[in-house]
Amino acid sequence: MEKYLYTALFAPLVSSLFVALFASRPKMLFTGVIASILIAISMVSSFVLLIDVNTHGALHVNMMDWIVAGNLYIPFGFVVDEVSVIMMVTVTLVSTVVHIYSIGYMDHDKSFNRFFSYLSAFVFSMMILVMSDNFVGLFIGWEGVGLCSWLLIGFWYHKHSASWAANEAFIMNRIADLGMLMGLFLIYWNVGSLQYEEVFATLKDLDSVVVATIGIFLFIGAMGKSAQFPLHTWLADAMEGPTPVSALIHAATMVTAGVYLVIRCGELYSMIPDVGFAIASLGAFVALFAASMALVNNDLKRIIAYSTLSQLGYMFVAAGLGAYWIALFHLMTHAFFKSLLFLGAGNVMHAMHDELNIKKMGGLYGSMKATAILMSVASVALAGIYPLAGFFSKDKILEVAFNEGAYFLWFALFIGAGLTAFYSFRLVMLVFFGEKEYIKHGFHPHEAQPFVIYALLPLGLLAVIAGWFEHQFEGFTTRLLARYEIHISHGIEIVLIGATLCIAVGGIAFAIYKYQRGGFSKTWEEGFFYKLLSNQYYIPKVYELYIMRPFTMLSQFVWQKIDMKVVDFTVDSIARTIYKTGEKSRKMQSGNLSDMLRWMVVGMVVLLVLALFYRPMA
Amino acid sequence: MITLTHYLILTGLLFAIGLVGVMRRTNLLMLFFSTEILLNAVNIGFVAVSKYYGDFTGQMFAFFIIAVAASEVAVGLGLLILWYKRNGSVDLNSLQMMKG
Amino acid sequence: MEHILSLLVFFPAVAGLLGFLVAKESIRAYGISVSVIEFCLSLILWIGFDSANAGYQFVEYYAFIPSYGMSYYLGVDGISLFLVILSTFITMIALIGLSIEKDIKNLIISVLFLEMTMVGVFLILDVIWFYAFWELSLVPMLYIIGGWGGERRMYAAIKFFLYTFAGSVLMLVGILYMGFLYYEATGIWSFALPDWYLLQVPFKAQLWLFGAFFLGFAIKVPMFPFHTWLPYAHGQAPTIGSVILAAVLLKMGSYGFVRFSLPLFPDATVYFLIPVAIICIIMVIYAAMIAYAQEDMKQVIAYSSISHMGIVILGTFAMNAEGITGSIFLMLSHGIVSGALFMLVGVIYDRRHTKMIRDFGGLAQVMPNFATVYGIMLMASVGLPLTVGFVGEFLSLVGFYRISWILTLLAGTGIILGAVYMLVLYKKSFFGQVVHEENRSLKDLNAKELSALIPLVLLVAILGIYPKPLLSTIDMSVQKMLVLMDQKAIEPATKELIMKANSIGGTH
Amino acid sequence: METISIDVASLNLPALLPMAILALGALGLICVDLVVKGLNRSFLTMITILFILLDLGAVIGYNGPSRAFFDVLLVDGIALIAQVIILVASAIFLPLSLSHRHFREFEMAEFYALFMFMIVGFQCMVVSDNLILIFIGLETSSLALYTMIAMHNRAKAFEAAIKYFTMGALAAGFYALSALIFYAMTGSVEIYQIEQALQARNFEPLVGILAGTIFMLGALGFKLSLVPSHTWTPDVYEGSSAPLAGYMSVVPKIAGFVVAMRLFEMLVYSGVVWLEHILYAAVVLTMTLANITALVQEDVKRMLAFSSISHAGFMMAAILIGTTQSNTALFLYWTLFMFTNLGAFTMLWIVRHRKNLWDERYQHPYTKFSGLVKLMPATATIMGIFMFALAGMPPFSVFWGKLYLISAAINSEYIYLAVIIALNSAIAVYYYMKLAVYMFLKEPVMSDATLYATNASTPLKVIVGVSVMITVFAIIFVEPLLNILTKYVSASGF
Repeated sequence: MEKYLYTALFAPLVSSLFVALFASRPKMLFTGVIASILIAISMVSSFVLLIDVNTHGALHVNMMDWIVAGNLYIPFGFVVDEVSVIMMVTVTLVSTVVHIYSIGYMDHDKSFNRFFSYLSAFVFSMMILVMSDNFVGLFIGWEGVGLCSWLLIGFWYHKHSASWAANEAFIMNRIADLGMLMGLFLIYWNVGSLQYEEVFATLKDLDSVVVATIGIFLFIGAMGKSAQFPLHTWLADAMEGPTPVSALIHAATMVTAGVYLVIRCGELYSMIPDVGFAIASLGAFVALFAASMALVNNDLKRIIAYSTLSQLGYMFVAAGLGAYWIALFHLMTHAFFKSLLFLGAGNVMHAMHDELNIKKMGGLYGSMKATAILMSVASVALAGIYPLAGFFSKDKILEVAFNEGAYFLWFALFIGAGLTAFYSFRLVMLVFFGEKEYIKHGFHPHEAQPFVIYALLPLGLLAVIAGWFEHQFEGFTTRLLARYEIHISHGIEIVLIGATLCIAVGGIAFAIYKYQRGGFSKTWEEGFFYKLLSNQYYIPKVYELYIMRPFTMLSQFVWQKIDMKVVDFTVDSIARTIYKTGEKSRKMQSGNLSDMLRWMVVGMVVLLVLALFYRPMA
Repeated sequence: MITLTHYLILTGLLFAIGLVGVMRRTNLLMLFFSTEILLNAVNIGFVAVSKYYGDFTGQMFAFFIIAVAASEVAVGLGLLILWYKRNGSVDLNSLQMMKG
Repeated sequence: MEHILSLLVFFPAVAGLLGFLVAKESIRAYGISVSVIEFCLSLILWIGFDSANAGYQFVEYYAFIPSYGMSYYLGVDGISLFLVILSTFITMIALIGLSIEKDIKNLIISVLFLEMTMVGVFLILDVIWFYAFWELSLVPMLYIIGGWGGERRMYAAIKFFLYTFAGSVLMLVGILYMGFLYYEATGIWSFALPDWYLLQVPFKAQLWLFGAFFLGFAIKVPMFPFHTWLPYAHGQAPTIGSVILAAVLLKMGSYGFVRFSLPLFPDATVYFLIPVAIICIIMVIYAAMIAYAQEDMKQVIAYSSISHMGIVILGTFAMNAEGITGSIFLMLSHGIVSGALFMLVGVIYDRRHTKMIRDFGGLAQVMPNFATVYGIMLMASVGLPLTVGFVGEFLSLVGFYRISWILTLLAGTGIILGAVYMLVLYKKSFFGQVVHEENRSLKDLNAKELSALIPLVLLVAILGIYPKPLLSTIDMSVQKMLVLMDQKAIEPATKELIMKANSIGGTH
Repeated sequence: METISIDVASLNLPALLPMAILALGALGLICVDLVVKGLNRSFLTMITILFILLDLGAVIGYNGPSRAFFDVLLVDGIALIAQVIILVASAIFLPLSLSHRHFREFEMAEFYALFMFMIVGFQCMVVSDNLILIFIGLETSSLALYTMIAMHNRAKAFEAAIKYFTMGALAAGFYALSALIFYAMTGSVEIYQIEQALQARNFEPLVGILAGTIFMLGALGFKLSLVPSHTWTPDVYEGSSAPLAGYMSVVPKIAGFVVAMRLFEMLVYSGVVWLEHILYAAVVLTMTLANITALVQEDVKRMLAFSSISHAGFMMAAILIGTTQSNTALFLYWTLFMFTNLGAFTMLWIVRHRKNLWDERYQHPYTKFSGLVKLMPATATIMGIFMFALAGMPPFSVFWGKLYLISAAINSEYIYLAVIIALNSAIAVYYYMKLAVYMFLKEPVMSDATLYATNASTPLKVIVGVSVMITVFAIIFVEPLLNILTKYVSASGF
């Protein structure tokens, strides 16, 4: 089975390196095709591994040593177990679709080849992330996806906003990475190893404070990658990247790496329920917080991005409350329908010549039926309507929250579900139905190429059916992950499901009702809440005003005032003082013979005086 | 009674006079005289001390000093003449080409 | 293999002397040939090196002034081996990428002499000779900066020279005092480092001696607040000077810490551990901030060097194998990466005759290969895993975490700030539209530049993915040194700290 | 009258032989010159060198008792070393007369005779601990030297000679007074007897002893150019020809050091703490002030003058420390310094041009050397080596002397002194480097390389070659030199 493992892992790398050879050349179709094929091979291998793990259990290989120093031993080791194989399948599946889709989407881009190189490199990094058998290996992938995210967000580097967003994403992630590194250091110095197996085996012997600290540090890492508050601003800005990138990286895979980390460290987090609860609370907060921002945004991609953020919050609630398999389940289903949503949005953008303002769209259903249907399906799934995928996974999370007695969290998520339904359909309505605003702006929308639509079909299918495998999924993953027992009675469960469904349907209905009549009136937009939400709670502004600018000013100050005017000046003035003393002492050398003789005599006299009055002790 | 102390005081006084001369005189010739006074002051002292100890070393030293003083004068005057021939002055303030 | 170390040290110097006779037209080829041969010699050294042996190998000993304990004593161990290879490698690369035409003969001869001093510093085990090579390295560098530098080259060259010289004269006093202590303790004069290793220095003397050595090393590294010569030197030096300065000369200082301060004065090292660590953290953060504020591309990299050297020193003072091995590895990686970055700045400077960031912008469109190589080096510089930059930084920080988590956290902000200034630099220079017409017609990397840069790129990747051969060799010698430090320690607190730093468990 | 009968054997005349050889040589040369007109300078130079070599042979060959000639002569280890240094230095400085251009003084036999007399004077200073003989030696050498300076026959040479002469006369007065004080207190002019007598009276009255010491310090301070009696040095060096300036920076000082060593070590060793402190101050002041003033000089020769003051300060430090190692360090340092300084001054001699093309006043302003490496790379490199060697840059000659000296300071717990010496070398490196900066880093002001070689001749080139070899490969000589020096220094009880 090892060869499947290596195939799954390295096919994307081969793809990336191969395509990179043509990176600076003009578009060559075969690069996209070959990349897609290689990623597909990786996907097939992943499925083979899935079956294999199901029958034979986990697979663990140690490829080679990496860092060996002192007591520290870090190999390139890979593990394919119930969790990682699910991630692998999800990642490769979505990646394959996105690769194929991109052949169409990037058709006219002059950096077509480069795009595929980066995209495949991302898949490779992601595979490393999920397959590694130790924390540092995970960190390689972690940083690798960060790099690829940087490259891909800033793919159109001639755009200022794109490169700015890329840097923002990278730097914010770095902040979190530092937390993660600290966690790794702490683990190392307490366990002496960074292998998952050894770490989890030793955890129970450790001081609970240490475990909690490790948990917090690792979660800080997760917060960056999964864009949790307050490190969330990069995600919305990351929408500057090409849409396939948003679909793959910023919806389906990379941003869920944080959730994956928490799930992977389930054994650790289950020892520290308090930290877990804090994670869940933050998750619930973000779920609501992000959803609220999605309500008013007019940017097609940003709405979906906020939705992603909100869903990540759901995942963290589940993971924080110890329902790891449920978090993973939602992660997977979300990957399917959210990437579908993004890719559909990509189609819309293409049709609208990269216009993103949904207020300028409307009535696109007429010209792009397939896309409209796919996106509607994805939205329904996202809203959590039975029997689509989102229903099964999201409802489970609400149940978990209720089950844990965290009614407040449950309530937040409950409201969030309603908001989700509303904004999803606000988007659908504004884009595909209602007035054809685009005509005013002179757009001529057209449906995407057929193969692009076909490529989306598997995702559409999965968005519908993925939830049906809930029990198989539970059975499979809980072989490794902790089981989660739901204690609440069946009746209450039914009531809860009903309530959730109601609010979701209510949200949808309200959106349809409202936007068929042209939406809210303009006066709304003057309101405080609207402004607050549309300005993202002014958080980016705060960051700019109170972090970036002061940092820039402080840097300037440190350089020009401290380094130049104090440190360097001191050094120079020492030298200058010595030199000036030289100029002064030079006056002694007047060249006048009388002065010279006087110096001699004065010297004698001074010494004589000293001889009389200066009596040092021996 | 003139004792050794008196001679030594004389030596000291003469030496001081010489020193003042060395410091104050700007005429090179007078300057040389001052240095001669210095040496001769010491001579007096040597001879007196020599007498006091009944030891000839001091007197020998005095003779040598006289000899050295003589040659000094010879060299000094030679230099002085050279300078005078070139500059027409024996003022030591004219010796200020080099400084700094 | 008997005299390979002497050969390594003096081959470039002899070649430099003979270089006077080579015609100007072919001096470039001559310089490259010599440096390639020298590099091959250093590789042969590596091949012949027994990586299972932690002690000194290929030892050459010749008592030079026996009555005063001075000897010609060469030896190589895991700590110095790769620094030697780094020196020869970087010299070779720098000469390959050399684009200066003016007085090239003098330049190449100077570089060859410089190579002798660099290799000498790393190979010599007699402290007086170490000092000699250490000081001598200043002279060719003075000439290189002052002779081929920018507008304020005199100021920069003189500042560099005087500053480092002033630092090292006090080190000389320290060396001689140490020799005296050795004489007092044993009745024999010796300036051989292995002899000194055996000497337990009284605590109080350790403190003073540590201070004296510290000054010499700290100025060279350069550590805050002794760093201000560096931006001038880099800002004004020609590319080859910056490359060698950043890649190798700075490493002399950090090498000095590993070679001298730690094993000779373990108690003082522990005593001064926290103050030094705080200086390191200041370096990391302070230099990173200044780098962010720079307008000159070369200055950014110059300050980033200071920032990275902060981590190197921090790792050195971690007092455990992880940290010290990591810091030595980081020296190597910083050598490769900063050398490459300076070379890249040189590439653009050759074309545009400016280093100001505002004069660039959109370079990625006109010079994609250049942008790619730059990007790779940038990622290595910010310590991306699987590049050479990560391994050393990670190990250094891991190591120091055992000493203090809060200081490690603060030092870790370097990885954030590093990303900030590097990415901002990259964005400003390479991204966006081409706003200056002059930039539109820039040529991408030519064959010469590629032949210098590609080896660096390959090394960045290879050593990032498979650092083990280096690490295990370094680690062997470092562990031996740690055992020695533990044995020599006088204060119980020192022993305790070394014990703690090298054991697992009980960290908060 | 009682007949004075002296056993000739007890006079131990061979001890006088070295001095006699040169004195006779000098007289002979004058006589020959009277008879034969127009002797070529090469003949004069070579014959003088031969006499010096004979003298050297007599010095080295002497193996009689250390006391001789009414116990006036004291041929001990340091006397031997000092004489060898003096003679070797004289022998290698003298051929500088054979420059390409002809200078009047080198055509005259008197110059060579004076030269030999001067050497006799120096030898008298070092082979005696009798204050009279030292005085005579001092004056003989000084008077000869004044004359030789003046023979350069330039206005500046006269000025230099007069300045030197006048201050020398004052210093002679100080010397005589000091000798008088010691004589008055002890009834003796032999240093070892003075020591015994002082110890017998337990160093009382201290003020008297201090007064004597002070005037001696003034007198020797002039010779050794200690602050504040150093003011003549730069002017005299500037006014003299380069060979003589170089010579003055080495030989008179070594003679002075030996005397200072004999005198002050006796006092310091006897626990006159006051003197130790005063010497300490003088040493620090001399090094520092000279170094700092050297920083701002515009002329290389003046800079070298100040640098030689500062080097003398280092040497005084050795005397202050007063251990065998430090005294050995003094001789080692001076030997190595001698060759380097010889090289440096020879270089100045070579580049000397008839007219002051670069500056109205200075012959060797820094600007003269601008961009020399582009015109004459070898000359520039060699000059650079000499400069870095003088700066104490390893592995060149002076470094080993400095190393040994600092080590001596440390070994005697003079840590601060060691640090001050070290810091001073750091300051000093600036002005040495300044010349290197001019030569290597600046653009040339003249394009004609021949301007810089108008005075070059084969002998000069040979001398430079020898000194550069010795400077660069000094490390090879250090060990044997150190052994010999240590042996002789410790044998004479220092």
